[in-house]
Amino acid sequence: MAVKRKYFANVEGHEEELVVDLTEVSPSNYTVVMGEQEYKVDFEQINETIYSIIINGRSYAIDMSEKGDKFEVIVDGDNFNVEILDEMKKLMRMRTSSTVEGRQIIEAPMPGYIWKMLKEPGDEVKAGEPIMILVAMKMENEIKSPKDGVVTEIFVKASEDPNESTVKMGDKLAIVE
Amino acid sequence: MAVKRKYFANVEGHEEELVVDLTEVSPSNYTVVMGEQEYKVDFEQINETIYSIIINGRSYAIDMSEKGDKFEVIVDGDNFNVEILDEMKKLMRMRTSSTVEGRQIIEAPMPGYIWKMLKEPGDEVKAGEPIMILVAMKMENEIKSPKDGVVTEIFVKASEDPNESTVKMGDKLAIVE
Amino acid sequence: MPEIKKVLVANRGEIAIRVFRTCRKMGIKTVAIYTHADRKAPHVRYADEAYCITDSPADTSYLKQDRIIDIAKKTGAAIHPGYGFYAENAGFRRACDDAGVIFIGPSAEHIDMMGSKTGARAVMAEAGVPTVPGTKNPIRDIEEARKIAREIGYPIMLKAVYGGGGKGMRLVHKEEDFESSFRTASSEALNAFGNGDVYMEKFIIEPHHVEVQVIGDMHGNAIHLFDRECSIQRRHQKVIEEAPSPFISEETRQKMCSVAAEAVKKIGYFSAGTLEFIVGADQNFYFLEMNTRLQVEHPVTELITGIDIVREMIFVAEGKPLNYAQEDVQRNGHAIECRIYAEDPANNFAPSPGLLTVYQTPEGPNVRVESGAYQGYEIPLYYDPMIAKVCANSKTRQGAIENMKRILSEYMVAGIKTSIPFHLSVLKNETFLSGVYDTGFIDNKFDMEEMKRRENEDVTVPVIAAAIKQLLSEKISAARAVTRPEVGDSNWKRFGRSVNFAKTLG
Amino acid sequence: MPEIKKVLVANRGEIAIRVFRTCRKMGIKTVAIYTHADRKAPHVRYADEAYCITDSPADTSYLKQDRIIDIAKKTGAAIHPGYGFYAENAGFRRACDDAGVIFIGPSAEHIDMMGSKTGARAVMAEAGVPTVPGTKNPIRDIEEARKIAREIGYPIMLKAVYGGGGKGMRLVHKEEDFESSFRTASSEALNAFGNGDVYMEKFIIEPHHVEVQVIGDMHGNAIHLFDRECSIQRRHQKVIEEAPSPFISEETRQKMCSVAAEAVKKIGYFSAGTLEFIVGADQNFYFLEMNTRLQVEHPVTELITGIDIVREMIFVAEGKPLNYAQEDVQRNGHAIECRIYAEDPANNFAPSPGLLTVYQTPEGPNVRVESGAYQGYEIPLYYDPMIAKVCANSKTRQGAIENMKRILSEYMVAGIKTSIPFHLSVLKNETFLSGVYDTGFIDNKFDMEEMKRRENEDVTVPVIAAAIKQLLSEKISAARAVTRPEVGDSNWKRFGRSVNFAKTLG
Repeated sequence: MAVKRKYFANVEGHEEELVVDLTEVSPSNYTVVMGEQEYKVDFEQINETIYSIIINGRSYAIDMSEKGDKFEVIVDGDNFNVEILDEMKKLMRMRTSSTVEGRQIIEAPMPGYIWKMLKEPGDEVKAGEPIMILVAMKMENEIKSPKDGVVTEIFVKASEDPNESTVKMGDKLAIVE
Repeated sequence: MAVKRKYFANVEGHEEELVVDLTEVSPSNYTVVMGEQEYKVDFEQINETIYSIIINGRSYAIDMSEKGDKFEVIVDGDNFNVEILDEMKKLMRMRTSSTVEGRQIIEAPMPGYIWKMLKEPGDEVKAGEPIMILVAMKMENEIKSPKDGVVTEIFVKASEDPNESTVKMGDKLAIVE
Repeated sequence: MPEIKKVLVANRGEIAIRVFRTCRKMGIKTVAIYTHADRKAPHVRYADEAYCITDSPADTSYLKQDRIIDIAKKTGAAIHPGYGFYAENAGFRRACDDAGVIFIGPSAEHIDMMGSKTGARAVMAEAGVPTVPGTKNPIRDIEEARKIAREIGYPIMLKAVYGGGGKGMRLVHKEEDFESSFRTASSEALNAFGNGDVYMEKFIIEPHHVEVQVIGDMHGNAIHLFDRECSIQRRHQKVIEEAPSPFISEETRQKMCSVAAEAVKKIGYFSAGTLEFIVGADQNFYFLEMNTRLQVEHPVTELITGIDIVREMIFVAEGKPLNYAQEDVQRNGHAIECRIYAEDPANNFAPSPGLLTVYQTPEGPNVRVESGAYQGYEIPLYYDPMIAKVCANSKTRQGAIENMKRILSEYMVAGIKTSIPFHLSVLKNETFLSGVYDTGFIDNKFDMEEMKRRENEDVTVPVIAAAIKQLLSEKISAARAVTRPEVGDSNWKRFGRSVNFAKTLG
Repeated sequence: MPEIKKVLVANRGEIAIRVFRTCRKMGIKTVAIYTHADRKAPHVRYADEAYCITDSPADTSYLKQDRIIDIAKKTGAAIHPGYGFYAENAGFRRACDDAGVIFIGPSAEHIDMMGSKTGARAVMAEAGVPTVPGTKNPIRDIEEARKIAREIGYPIMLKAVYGGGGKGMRLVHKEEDFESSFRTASSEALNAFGNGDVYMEKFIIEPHHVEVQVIGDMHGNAIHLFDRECSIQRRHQKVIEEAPSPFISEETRQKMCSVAAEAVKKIGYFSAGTLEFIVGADQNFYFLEMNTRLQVEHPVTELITGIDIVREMIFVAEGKPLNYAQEDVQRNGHAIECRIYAEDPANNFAPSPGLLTVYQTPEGPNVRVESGAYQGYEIPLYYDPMIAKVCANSKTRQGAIENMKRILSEYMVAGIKTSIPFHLSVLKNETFLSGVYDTGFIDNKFDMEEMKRRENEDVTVPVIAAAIKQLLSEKISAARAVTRPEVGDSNWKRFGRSVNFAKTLG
């Protein structure tokens, strides 16, 4: 029995939401309808992040990482951030998306260690003002406030010893409200 | 608290059994006593089968695969089959090793497919006589009886269609008694 | 001829990728074909387009002439056959012509002409290329035969016309033995095959397999790209090749290469081809056969001449003249190729397909790797066991050998066995190092047992490694046992249960 | 000097491996040093011996002079410094001498001599090498200064002696502007730095960074190995280099290379070194500084000359004469190097360390990769972000560029970002393709936005890929849910529990 799904795709930098009708014909073979077009797709995973995808005869070796419903897809050197939602998730997203505006969670933009802390919880900050300094590969990177506001929480400690203040990419660093 | 073990090592092709006194000093650091010698060992796994091992300053990139208590170890292109037993297992091994002599299980020496069956259960065979033919990479390989006796069981089917008769390395093919 | 804007390679593995590399460099689009079994082969991803030519996983054959030509037609691609499969198949070439698809290779007539060994030798003899002296006619008159034998020069080989399997064959070293050898050979042949006819051929002592790379265009130009030594063979398959041959003299090289280029020009051959010669210990050379395709070992020639042979083949197929005149072709240094097979050299070279759990190809200077594999790839059972070719080059032969040793020492393959240990043994062999080795090398000069013998008999390192691994595995099992819900169960009960579980699986 | 039988490389990453490669080829044993953070770095496994030089993971520094020299002494190894760390450190060189350890590099005197830029220029000027004309003395007499300016030739640059940050600087294009420019510069300097002294220097229009590779021995021989163009720089760091320079004329090359070799001979310099020149649009060249070490970009020189520079350095350190006279050094073709950094070019080249989940280096012809990484390697935070150098060569510059595009297209790296997309953009840039680009290339001729722009705006392929991946992930979660023991639980309860679990972990 063929598995079918209807998805809604949003690509960062593209306004239009795309509707994707997906049918699994057999393991690794799919039919996709987008807009007026139908595509025959042969999809194989090669290793951790590389996929071999043949769409109507065109062969692509793409690099794809998944974070929840978001996918970073690299095709021929071009980078795309794609979000794939089903109807249910789309509805939930619409209901909640307007509430988190004021509170900004700052995440580590790269792995490194927190070398210096410039603000404390309670401090006022302007948009663009540095809150701490993250060092990666001998380079200092200012972690800036995304908005005017107050630093309400800081989740990390600074230290000149990298082992005491290492952060991974995406680690929560601070909250500005 | 340091973890300690006493092991008994047998290397294929070497008569002498070696006694290995192993102490884990810290994660990835060990002290090994064998014979009169003491070795300081730094042991790190690099990927699926490659290990970086530094013994008293000598650096080795070795390839090691584990099958139960048996290890295939490749050091600088040399292949060693090593069995590592603790006292308990050594005792059990001594008790059971003499009973299986007469019954020989034939395993697939390589992956491939069974192209032709030459014997049936009940057939008498001489040592060296082919029981079936396994094809791998276009080459035919005779699967021979290890001894004079009777084929008591055959676990595989032959077929000219590789998909119907594929075997993995180590798959049981037949029993000669 | 129209310009080639897309190329379909009617082949798989490393040679498909090798042709695609030149296309990608030239800005030519590429088309791969594949079987179900080869869906994850790297050539499928390397190409711009890829089409499956089988209907089910049960069919593993690439010999799908109609389908392949149909795909080429639909995609507007020219076809490069690689080697094997449809290379040297005149029927396929004709079918391409009929379908209006450009075939990147020689004409059907030339493929046919070289398809028969005796025909090829006749054509080449006519074009001035020396062939092994002798006569295919049965000996009738002993005096006459003795005279011909004298002209050919001893030793000569007497062979039964209808013979085979060594019967009715006699090696004759000097004239006084001729008559008696002839009589015994003839009588043996009569008894064995019911016919006593015997012919004679020059016997080549310590034969070397040396070949000359040639390429011609459709405008009557033809050049040689020097020679390759291919005498290291196992079961009549080449395993190590080098360019130039370390054995032949400069004079022999000059003669052999120019006679080859001249002959190719004379017969109007176009595209790449190879003339195989047998060369005796006395440096005399004789034409054996001509391969009307790109050879596996073409990279060593590319390394010493700097010429991309596939690129020239594409230009020639477009009807363009060659980019090089003979005087533009310069030799530069020395190159060696080792063919890496998925085989276990310690176990009589048994095939060793399987999953590549580790696959790191060598890097650094003076390396060329052409491989059809990657980490995580499962080498299929159904095709040639060659997974890669590794080439090393340097200014001198000795430098190339040193580089090759360094290069092979960096090649990390786990999950399967490869012929790398075999190559490392050859690279240490004194006869090989001397540069004077013939096609009997593996049988006469190479010690298979030597290869299996260990460099180092000391078992300290493997024992330490295995013991630590055992300790780590025990710790992991212990940790797993603790987190199991059935901690309360006795070990014996649990053991019994897992045995039952295993049985239901079996 | 005794023969070198073992080499310790006082360095890490790709350069340690590159030196080890030559040693392995020469049959010289190798010693690696490493920090706790670098235990799994590939150079540790490549060497025959490896020693940790740090006491704890908190210490990530390789600057452990005493320990390193001690290890070299105990193991009987000579020391090669690579580049960075102890390369160009005269104190380290002296400590080696004192400990009786052979240092594979120049003498302490020559390192010192070239350590100061002004000192180096004085020495080189003395040895007949042109330096940037001008005077470091403050201008006191305007008439006198005007005269000197006329000799130097316009445009000239006026600079505050105690200045910095662009203050007190004036570019003067013609003599009639000299006086007013001098007055404003001087007054600006006085206001900014409390001192109005100003000096002048020739202003080089469209400056090119071209360097000459040299090598000398202890017997008074010194040769050049031609030039390299290194004008593609980002934040004063080279990112792409080529040999030979496509910009300088044959006449300039001849002059620059021979003046460099002559000067090196004159000062008695031995081992490898590089003279950096600034070359104007008018092809006039001026010495800037000399690097007394092996450069990152030495492979392009090796590719066009066929000379292994590390091998020569080892011979020289053994006291042997160079293996080449100047006339033995031939240029052959063209080579380009791209430095691959763990950086995100689309995000202002922010460092991108992390785990290499996929790492496949390019293969095929005309490639040289020197890399210090492997699949499964976690690139440490503490060191230089360069993970590999990739070189391409060919007979022509255009061929080398085409090869490099093909090569970079095969480089598969996942888990981190790399500078590969940046290189691919440069390789398409018209100014780069013309071969006439100066050190202002990235600022003036290269469009960073262009690089971020996509080749293809069509989102069909990424959307299809992501949608199928989403479907597969859903199927996997569904399968997992079914096999869970808590199937009976409501989704809400389960959700609550996993949130609690996450909190206890935090």
